[in-house]
Amino acid sequence: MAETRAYIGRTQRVMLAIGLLPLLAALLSAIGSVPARPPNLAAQVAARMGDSGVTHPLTAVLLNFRGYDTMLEIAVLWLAGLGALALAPGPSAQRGRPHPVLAGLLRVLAPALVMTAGYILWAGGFRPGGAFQAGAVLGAGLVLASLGGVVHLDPARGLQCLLGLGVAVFTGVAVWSWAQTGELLHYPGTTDKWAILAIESMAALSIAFILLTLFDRLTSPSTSLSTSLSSSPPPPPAA
Amino acid sequence: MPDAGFSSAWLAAPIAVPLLAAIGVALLSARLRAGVCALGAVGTAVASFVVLARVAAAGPLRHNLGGWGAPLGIDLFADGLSVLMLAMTAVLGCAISLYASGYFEHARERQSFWPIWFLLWTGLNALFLTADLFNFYVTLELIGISAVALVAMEGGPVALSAAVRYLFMAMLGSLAYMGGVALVYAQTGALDLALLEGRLGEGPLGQAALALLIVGLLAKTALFPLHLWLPPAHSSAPAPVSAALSALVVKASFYILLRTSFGAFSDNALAAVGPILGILGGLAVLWGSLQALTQDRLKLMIAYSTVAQVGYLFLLFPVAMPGAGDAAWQSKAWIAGIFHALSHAAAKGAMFMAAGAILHAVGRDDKNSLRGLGERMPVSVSALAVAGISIMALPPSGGFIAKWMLLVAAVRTGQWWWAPLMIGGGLLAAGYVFRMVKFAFYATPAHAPPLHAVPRRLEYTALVLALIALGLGLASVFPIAVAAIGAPFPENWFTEAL
Amino acid sequence: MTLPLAFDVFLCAMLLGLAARTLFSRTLFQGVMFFVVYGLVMALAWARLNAPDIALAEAALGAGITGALLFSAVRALRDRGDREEES
Amino acid sequence: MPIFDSMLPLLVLMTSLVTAAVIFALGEERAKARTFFNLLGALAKLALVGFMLWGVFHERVFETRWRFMPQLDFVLRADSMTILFSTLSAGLWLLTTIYAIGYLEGSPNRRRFFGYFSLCVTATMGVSLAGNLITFFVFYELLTLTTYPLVVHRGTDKAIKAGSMYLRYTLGGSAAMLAGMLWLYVLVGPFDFAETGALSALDPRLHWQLIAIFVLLIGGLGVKAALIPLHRWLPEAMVAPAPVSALLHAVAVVKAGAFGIVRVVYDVYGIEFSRDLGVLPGLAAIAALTILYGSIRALTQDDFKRRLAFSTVSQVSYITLGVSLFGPIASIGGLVHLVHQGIMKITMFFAAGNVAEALGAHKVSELDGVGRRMPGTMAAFSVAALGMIGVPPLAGFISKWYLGWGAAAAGQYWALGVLAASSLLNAAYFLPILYRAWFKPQRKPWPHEHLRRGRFEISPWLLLPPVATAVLVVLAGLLAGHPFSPLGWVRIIAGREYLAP
Repeated sequence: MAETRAYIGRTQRVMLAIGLLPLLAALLSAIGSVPARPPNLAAQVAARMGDSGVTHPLTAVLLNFRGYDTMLEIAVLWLAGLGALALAPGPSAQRGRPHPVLAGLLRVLAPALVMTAGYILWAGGFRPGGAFQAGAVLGAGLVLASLGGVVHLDPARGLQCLLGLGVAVFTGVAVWSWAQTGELLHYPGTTDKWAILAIESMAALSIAFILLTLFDRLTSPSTSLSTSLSSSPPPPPAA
Repeated sequence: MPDAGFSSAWLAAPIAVPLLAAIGVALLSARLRAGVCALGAVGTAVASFVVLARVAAAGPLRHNLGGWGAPLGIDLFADGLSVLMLAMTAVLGCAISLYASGYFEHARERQSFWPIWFLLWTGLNALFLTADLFNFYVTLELIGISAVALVAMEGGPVALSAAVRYLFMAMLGSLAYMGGVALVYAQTGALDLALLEGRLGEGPLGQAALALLIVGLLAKTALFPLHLWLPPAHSSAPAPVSAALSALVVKASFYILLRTSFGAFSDNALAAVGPILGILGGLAVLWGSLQALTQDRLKLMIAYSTVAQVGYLFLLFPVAMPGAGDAAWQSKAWIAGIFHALSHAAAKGAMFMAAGAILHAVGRDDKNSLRGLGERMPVSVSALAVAGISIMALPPSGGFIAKWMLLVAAVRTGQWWWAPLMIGGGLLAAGYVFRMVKFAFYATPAHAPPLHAVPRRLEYTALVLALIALGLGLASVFPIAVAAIGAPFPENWFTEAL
Repeated sequence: MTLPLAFDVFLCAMLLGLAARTLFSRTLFQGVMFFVVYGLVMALAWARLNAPDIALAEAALGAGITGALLFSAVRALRDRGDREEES
Repeated sequence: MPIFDSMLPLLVLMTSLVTAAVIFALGEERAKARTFFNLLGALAKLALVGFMLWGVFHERVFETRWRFMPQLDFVLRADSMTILFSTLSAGLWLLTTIYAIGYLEGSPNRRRFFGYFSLCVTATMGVSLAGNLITFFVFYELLTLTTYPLVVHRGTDKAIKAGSMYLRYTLGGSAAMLAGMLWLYVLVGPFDFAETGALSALDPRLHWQLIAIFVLLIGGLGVKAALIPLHRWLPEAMVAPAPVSALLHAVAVVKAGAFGIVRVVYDVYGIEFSRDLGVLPGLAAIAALTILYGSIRALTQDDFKRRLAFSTVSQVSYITLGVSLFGPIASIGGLVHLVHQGIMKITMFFAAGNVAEALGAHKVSELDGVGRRMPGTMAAFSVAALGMIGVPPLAGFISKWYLGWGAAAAGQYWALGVLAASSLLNAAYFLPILYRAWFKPQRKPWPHEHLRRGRFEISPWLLLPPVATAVLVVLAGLLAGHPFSPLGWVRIIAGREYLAP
């Protein structure tokens, strides 16, 4: 890219590489000294599983023990969607009629993907799965559907609400738990399972639509991203 | 911690309020936007200052999120350093919000700016209120992604290519940091800083972890020679975003480094890293200043000035590290660095805001378009000049106090060679600031095109911030006393001084 | 050599080989193809590492959506090339 | 300490700081209100300083103090030295304000001008009230920054160039001063200005460091005091409007430098300790060279204001010379010249400004017959010029008399030669102006004459200040024996600065 060269020259890149080489060497040498049985928190997690409302340790860590991290991570994902919408606020591209094979495939695949996503979400409580995976699968399905012209992305308020749903519910639960117990994200009594389920399902929905938004905005020919990045280097500002 | 009238859960308020504001402004109808924004900004600031007042009165606070407690859960933690950063963010945040409400009044960006901006604010507050290595990573992501989105928001090719470069650098930095955190966890099984005390950087594994952590953070702080992404990103963003980036965002990763290095680093590691950081900081001062001296565009000059000023921040490491000499003075160097961060935030915010107002009015920001602006936009030019005083570290500005304390500490601990660098850096700063400001003092050219009307709050917000940077020099005792709360140095070193 | 170990070694070799092919492929289209295959093999590797959830996410995101994005980018570049030739 | 006594120094600063704020807040076109607040501020300040004078005479202590960084206090304190400088500044501020109001009538950017003008006076008062080195430095730098907009006020290429040069010199000087201050602080810790000095207790093995610090500090202060070779900015800064030149030369910038040298020698090092360190002869030599150099350069200047500027270079160094010739009598001569040079030089700049304003005459060669055209202005100028030359019983005579006497008393007879030579040169470059003004007829029309309005040769706003200062020149000489005259006051100071009277 021509603009890139304007800021980072070849010598600078070489210097950067030379500077980073020792780091790489240190890293490689250090990998050998990772302890065979590293000290970790698995035992503690296992000990407190009973209090977490779920039986799968990963979900317990993500949604309960370190639920705060996850809340912020979902905010990060939301942010990605918001950023994509900010870049290209216009309507999405009109895709042509889908290929008949694709259309046929969609008819079979779409319901299956929705089912799979739902199962993965529910399974998260007791075995590997959860909101991120479910959202990813559902998102993939939505992308397929949009390629097939079945789903049409409309960057209006409805979409805004879908994108923010996960964060909103998570934050709402956090504030609610604060009001109930005086501690943020401390789910009162036996509500933990249901709180987690509410958060996970809404987060999955949001994640799916965030993925769709990202895909749609970044591929739509109307976006400023694709036009500007592929245009010739800009004229110098104000000669 | 039962305490009449104050629960430690209030620590979450400065995080929750802007997050709720972001959600509200994105989900509610456009008619309510102005109200939600105002409420969000003021509410966040109030929450931040409540925490500040509490910590100032009762010492460091800790809150176990979800009631689990470290190491299993995540703790929110606030000491003097945290609340100072929180207060800095609150002041700048309110100023930026006010400024942006004028700057984007009729612009397309007014829809997308607000939720992203409040998420950025959430990320900053969350970062300053945590003490968990992995949670730092999450907040860094929140900050980094929102910063990139804000840079890209303007949509022009210059802004976009700057944003993409920024994104790559932020990603690489995150990746390096994340790798470091993974290695730390593999070695120690802990992520909370209090549990890691003095254990970072031991053995080859620890050293590699530390190297990754530091490189990641330096890339995000834009310390020379990892600064290349900063000038294009900071100069091509819309003015309120530039202000947020230079004043706050670069401080976030610096804060992590500051917090981890004094406390979690082992003494040997700090002694090894300190001089390197100092040398890089010194080079940044020289390189950034010289580059700023050759820029012909106001915003680029200010951006390069940030490269230089970030360098000053890192000079505290060699002076404050253990074994550097006179122990009582190490704590002063540490505080000087923090104070520099505060006054630079106010001054740089003011400069970018003033530059934004000028750009708004004139349509350009090359030095010749500044001619005669002293008469036509006196408030903005004054803001630029007054903020410049703090950047040049002339008295009585906050920048001067910071530099003086660092200078004295450096000489007292036997590292006098930082003195010529810092004094020379001040002269260079005077050079680049006046090189621009002097154009404003030319008489207005006869053929000067008329100015676009600028909302008054743009100019006055900049001026108020500049005056805060100046006034910090006369009222430095309170912030310094706050910084001493829970500082990683013996308490009597502070009390004797204050 | 037991069968699972052999399979793991094969996976590792595949991953390295596919990464290299992705980097050094002659056309962008080919590179993206290899990238998608790489994502699928990576998903297998996650599954072998006892992380079926990550495997799922890798397949959906790494191979699926990212692949689709890259393909669309290749198309956009080709369209642009056509336009420039015309003009 | 009563609350009023601890607030008074701050109040003295506030009178002009608040005035500046009010002026900036008023619109450009609110000339009447601006004039009112300007004069109100100046009169209030004069009254407060008068009260302070009376109090210090009766040994009352006025001190404002707060901690502004670890182990360092921000100190404003009125001691006898302060009174000397702040009375001069407050008095001349009033007159210069009156003059500037008349001088700038109808010209653009007056809000900016008067705003910075007031800030500049605030900084000058701060310089005089500073109770320790760091507080002094704060105001010394503020002075640099607030005078810059005044120097470049006209906004021409020439003005901007002169402004850049001014900044290069002064900021370079401040870097040297900062380095010196830092070194001193690290060596001895925080200390306040104290009569008879604060450093003599230091271990003699560290004295070489004190000498180096002295060089750095004087190097920094010497820029503003226009010691050679650091004087070059001063003649260039003449592009500024006349009231600014008047202020720069008589009160603010140049005097702040000279006053700083006085502070460093008397109240940081202590005059006797300075002698023991052996730093005084070097300082005296530079001062003497500057006196001669400035006078010689002034001889050949045809531009009226440039001639006055080089005269300033020369005359200000009298102060430094008086300080560096060890002995109470020479000190009296040097210190009293701080005031005397101020009132004489400001008269001259007022007069030069009047001539330029009324007749457009900027060159000495254009002054033929100007005395008959502007008798009041030129009479004031003549009094000041004769005073500079040292004609009794005018103010300048008193200074030179004490300087010469002091040099003789200290056994430094070479200084007598410098004084005599300088007086001859003074006469050589001032008397021709007087001769042209009074005894030569007007040869050609004035370059750019404004129409005469009213009864006087020029607006009374412009005529009153030079006449008033000329009267002061006469009074300072005639009433030198009175305790509240500059000389009387300086004698009190000298009595306090020397360990053994």
